Amino acid sequence: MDILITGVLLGATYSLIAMGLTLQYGVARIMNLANGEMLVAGAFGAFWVFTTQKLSPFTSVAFVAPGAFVLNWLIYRFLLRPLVRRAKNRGMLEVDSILATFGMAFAFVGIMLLVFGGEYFTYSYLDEPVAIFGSPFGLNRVVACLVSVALCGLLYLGLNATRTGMALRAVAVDPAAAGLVAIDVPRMSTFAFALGGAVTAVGGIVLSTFLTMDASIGIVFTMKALIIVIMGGVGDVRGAIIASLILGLAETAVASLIDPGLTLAAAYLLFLLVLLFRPEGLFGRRQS
Amino acid sequence: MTRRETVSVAMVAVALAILACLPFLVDGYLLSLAVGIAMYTVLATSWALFSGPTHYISLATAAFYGLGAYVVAAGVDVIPYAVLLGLAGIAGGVVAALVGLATLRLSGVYFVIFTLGLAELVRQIVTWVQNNLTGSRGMYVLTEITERMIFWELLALAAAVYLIGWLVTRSRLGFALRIIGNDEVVAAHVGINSAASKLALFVISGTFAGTVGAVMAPRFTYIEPSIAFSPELSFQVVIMALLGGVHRLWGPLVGVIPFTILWEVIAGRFPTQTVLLLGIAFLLIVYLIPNGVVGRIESAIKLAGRSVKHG
Amino acid sequence: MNRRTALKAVIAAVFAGSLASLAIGAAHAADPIRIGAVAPKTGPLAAGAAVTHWPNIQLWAHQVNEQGGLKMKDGTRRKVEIIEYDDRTNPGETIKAVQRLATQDKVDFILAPYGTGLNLAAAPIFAKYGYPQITSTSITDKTAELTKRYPSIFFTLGTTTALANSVAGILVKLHNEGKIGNKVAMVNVADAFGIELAESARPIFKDAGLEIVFDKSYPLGTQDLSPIVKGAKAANPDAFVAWSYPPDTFGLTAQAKIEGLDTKAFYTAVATAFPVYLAKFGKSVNGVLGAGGVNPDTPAMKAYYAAHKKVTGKDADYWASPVMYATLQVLGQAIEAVGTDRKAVTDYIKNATFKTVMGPWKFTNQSIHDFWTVGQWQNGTFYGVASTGLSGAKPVITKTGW
Amino acid sequence: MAESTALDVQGVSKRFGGLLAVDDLSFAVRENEVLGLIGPNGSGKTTVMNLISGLLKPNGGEIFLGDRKISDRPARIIARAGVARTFQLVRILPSLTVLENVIAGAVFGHKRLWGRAVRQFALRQLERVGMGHAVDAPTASLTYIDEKRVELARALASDPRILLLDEWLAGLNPTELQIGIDLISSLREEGRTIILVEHVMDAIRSLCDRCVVMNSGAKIAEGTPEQTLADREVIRAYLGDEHA
Amino acid sequence: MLECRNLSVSYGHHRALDNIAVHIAPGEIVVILGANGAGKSTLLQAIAGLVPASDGGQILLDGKSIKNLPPHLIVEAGLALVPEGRRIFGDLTVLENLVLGAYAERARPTEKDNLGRALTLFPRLAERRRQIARTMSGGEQQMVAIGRAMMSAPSILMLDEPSLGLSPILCTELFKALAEIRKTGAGILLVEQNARQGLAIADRGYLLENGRIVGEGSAVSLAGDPAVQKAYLGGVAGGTGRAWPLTPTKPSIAT
Repeated sequence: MDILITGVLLGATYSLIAMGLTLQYGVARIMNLANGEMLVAGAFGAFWVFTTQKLSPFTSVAFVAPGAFVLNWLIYRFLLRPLVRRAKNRGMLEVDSILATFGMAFAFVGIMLLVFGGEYFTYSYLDEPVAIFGSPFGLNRVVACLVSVALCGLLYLGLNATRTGMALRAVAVDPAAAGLVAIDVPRMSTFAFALGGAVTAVGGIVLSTFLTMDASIGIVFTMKALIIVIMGGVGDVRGAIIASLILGLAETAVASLIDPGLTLAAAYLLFLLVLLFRPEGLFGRRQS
Repeated sequence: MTRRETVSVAMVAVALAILACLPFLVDGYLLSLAVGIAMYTVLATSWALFSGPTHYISLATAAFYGLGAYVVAAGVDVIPYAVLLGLAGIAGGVVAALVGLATLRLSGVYFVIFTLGLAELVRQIVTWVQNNLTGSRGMYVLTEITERMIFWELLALAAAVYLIGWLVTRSRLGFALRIIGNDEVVAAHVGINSAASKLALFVISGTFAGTVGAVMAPRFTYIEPSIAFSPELSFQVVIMALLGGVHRLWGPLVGVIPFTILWEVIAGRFPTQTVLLLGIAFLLIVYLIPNGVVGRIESAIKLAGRSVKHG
Repeated sequence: MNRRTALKAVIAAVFAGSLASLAIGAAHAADPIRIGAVAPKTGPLAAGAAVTHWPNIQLWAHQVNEQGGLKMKDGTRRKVEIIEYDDRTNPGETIKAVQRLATQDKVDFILAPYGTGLNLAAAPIFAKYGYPQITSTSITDKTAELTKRYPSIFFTLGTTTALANSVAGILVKLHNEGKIGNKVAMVNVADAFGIELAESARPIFKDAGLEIVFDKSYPLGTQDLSPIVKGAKAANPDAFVAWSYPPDTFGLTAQAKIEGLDTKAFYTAVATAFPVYLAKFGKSVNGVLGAGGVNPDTPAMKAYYAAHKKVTGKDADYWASPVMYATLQVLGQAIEAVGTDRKAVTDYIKNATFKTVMGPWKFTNQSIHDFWTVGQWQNGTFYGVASTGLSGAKPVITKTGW
Repeated sequence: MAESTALDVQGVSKRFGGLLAVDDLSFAVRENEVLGLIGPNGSGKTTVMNLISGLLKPNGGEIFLGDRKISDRPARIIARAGVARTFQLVRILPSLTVLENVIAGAVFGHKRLWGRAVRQFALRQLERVGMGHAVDAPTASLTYIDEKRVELARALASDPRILLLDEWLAGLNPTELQIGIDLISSLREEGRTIILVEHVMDAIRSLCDRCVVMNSGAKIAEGTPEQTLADREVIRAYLGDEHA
Repeated sequence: MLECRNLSVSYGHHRALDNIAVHIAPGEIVVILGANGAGKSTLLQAIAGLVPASDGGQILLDGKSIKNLPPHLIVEAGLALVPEGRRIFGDLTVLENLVLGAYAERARPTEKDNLGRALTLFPRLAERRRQIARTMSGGEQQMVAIGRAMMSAPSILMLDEPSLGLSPILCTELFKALAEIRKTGAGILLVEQNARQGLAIADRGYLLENGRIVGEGSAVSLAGDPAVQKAYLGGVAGGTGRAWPLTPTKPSIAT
């Protein structure tokens, strides 16, 4: 039972890391290697609010979310759209966006270093036990799980029950055809990228309540997010959520039952196994 | 061999001979710069042997490299260094074979991300073994090997990469890989064993990366997992190769040299803003040199040819 | 020329220009003493360096220059100029940067890099060009072999064996006093330093009569440490020892609080001595044991902490910060005594006694053998409670809940 | 036995998820025969081609090439045994030249040439399909119909015993169609066995010795074109009344 | 009313379309005939905004220029394209595909009516509205593509080889459906290799060759023209074993 709850809590953490990238990669088709930096920036927003303004870190959503949205909008509009335009096919765009966002990741680390400094930022918030079925769990992790559920639910509903969501999915499936049904594809892609960035930054806020971060740590989150997105199947929100949960449960089970030293190895092994048996990810579609 | 080929081979041999004299002329900083260039040349060229024709972007270089370094670190006190170099190459090749068997059927981005995770996986396993089984107390590589010798070893490896690359391009294997890179379904339907062909090249590039890791290990004295398996290395190799161009054997080289120098200039001139400027420089490269240096050179040659014709 | 080509031309010009200047190097008048510094500003070790490394360089240079510079033998004063490079936590970069400082910038001295791995990677270069390398953040058990190999390397922070020994000593002492039982839960981060410490500790703990009831490692970068803490708690230990790195030191402590892992002795290694540890956990850290420690009550130490806060705007930590500062003092005093001849400075460091913030320092076999090994948070300060021969240790207290 | 069996499909089934694309299908192709595989869209014709060429593996049943079972072999082995094909959606190798595209067919498969020989052989195939003028052209400059011709030349370059043509004649105008039909007949005259999937009735009538008609994955008729195209069920499911 | 004047398209140095003039009135079916590579698809793509048209020419929809607008605005203006290869959203359901067809502002008020009409026209789609589109057969996907285009309430519907790869029975059904659509008042511009059936339902036709209009006339007169018969309607058997001609036989028609 403990393993189950701990695993779900960790899975929720992972889904917060990966949800934004699912939108950015699934719809806007940008494999954003600077995604982790956006998360760290969001986390820093929360840290700043908490330590200097003495407010709940969650109040930072008020400026982090719109800020990240606008920033990512601009990034896509001015830095990535030229790449989308010049790419002759999806493969070229993939290579170009890997290269460009890798450069961006460097630049972001540099900027954050300037703005935030290089130290660890960590603080205690909701750092108290809450009992679930008699076992103590960190309240901040439980809250993170709830936020994650809410966020995933909203995204899922938004994508499946609204006209805009349907348009986003159409762009994900076939951008050229989407233009033929009056969908403004560049605008939708930009929107998806910006929304993904905002979701990632909000994830950063939530994670900062229990993870220690510094300006250089973004790459760690990017790697995890990439693995989850790929494991779930590109562009599928459900897949990303399931993959997060599987990873969370597997890591916790291995840590509790076998050896904590093998948790990450087990996670990568699992990733490999999934790809071996479903090369297109859990919910992915085979490219024809 | 045609006449032209004979000439090129001779030119390469002469160039290598001249480069081999380099350590007698320069020392210290410039030599360490040369070591960096030589290292990335071997890594990027052997990477491009596999990834150029097949379009499989492998981010696993660090896994093989780190493994090679660890082979040396583990055995440096008991096994002769030369043997270790061979063992490291074999280790890289064997792991590449295992990984290749499992993953080379993955397409596009799935392969990219898996290889990215691979360095992490190998690192986790190596660390766990180190922690639980060998019980070693840190990995020291204390040898008498100087930077000069490292440079020569790398140069020899570079010669080997070019030789193998040249042989592959002329062979059926090279042609098969180009077809695979275009369309694997067609490849299968003209009778190509895609898996074996890709595996062969992946193993070659893994072997080289492992050997390079072993060559570089004495330079670091102390091997840590986070350093031996740094993902940054994998990315840099990919970027330099793509920057140069992967469709020519010499392509990665013309990427490695300007890139190393540019990064060096930035690191030297702007020490407090290194990372920011590296990122910006990087973006400029991606936007301004979309087809790689080779693409630039070739279009320049074409342009020159045209103006000669017209003039 | 259109805009695009113009832009490219500008870039090319900048590139060529900087390349030229790189080759020529900076060969201007050597009025100030030029000192190179290579350490991570980015990468995995950057956050640690931002706490213990860079601020002390800033502080020391500020203090030296404010008083007009170092007072040379001939009575003149020479200011110091620091040339910084970011090695991005990449040993290849460290090596290149040290080479560049030595042969291109031709600096007078180079400060030791940050961390064990990067220091050892650079050691052959320091030795080759005869630069003294006074390390402050490298801990190794190979001190004897390394100092023999590299005649200008100096170690000041201690050895893994000594750290493990002291922890065992404290636990045994508490056990003998009847304050705790002898069951120890031990975890370590599966990275070089953590592995080494755990490896040293196992036989030492055993010999000391302590029973290790839980012994697990976890990978660097583990995001959820609760299975570890749950496992440790289930073993029902009397003491908890974690050979941990900064992010997991915070994570383990937070998790122990949540899980109610209330051992009377609770030890986490690196970063326990960081001010941010106190800031994060507040009063509940009282009684937590950690690596390092200082004697903060000496006047020199008090002045150091005040100055650190004033000049850098941040609090110094209670382990490596003052040690790092002390190595700078050693370098400064050696230069004042014998000038900028590197050979002479190295020899001087080997033989002289220095007055540092850590107390008097005298190197034997290029190492400082008296150092703090274990500290403990007591009423908002991290006091040294065990050392290898230093005076001023506070008595250890037992932890009474979170 | 005057006519031996070149290819024998025995009770083959293929399932995609819940969809049964090919349902217990059996037919045989004789040496040097042109067999038409026809049927409504989605009836499983292309899937059958994919099963024969080894792109897909059947869930049940077996396929024999002569006496050799090929249904459990990978595509490359089947290709080496002398089966070549074209694709419904043309698959040209974009970064290779036209000639290299054709050479690709002659190096690794049934025919294994290398060096000068392969070049000359490939040139002959290109000339045969009327592409002799575009040997060194980049593939990007090809029109759709040229791509089809290059693809056929690539298939011919392996000197196949059995040639699978998947709607190779689709999208041709009448003039082009006639030439295409002539070309296919000349291939048969060389002794090759050909299976074609087509919707173009003129081509089926003039080329095929026999037809197999599929609907919903199953065979609904088999026989000469005249017989099958007059079959009531074929008319109902495939041709519509106007063509009857 | 769609009208193109002096429309040209170049790919690099290659001029794919050269001074094309075509027009389609509401309720009219116009077929474009031509050999492969003549530029038929390029013409539709240029009108739909998928490839840029060169300077100088004009594309007018009801008098307003739609030249080189982004594709989504052209749909908004009332022009829908069923592209070659269908390009439906394979991972979405049939219903979602259709509803997305009405994403244009102009189509939203009449979305319900149009959906009803599309489902009446293609009853098969009504049966399978929850099915994931990619799992349907080629002909059914073609219906989805046409239905989706109709959902945008276009004044002009363009179809690029809709009968390609369809079985004879589906072809017949398709052309019946086009005749039905015409009755709603939409103009239809059809590129069709199946010239016989194309001309059978068309009012007028254009002949396109090497990027130029080389002939134009009523469907009846084109169908009766011997050159058109020879080049596009077949029936003239060629000899065997001759070399493949580089260009198809030229039809010449006075207009």
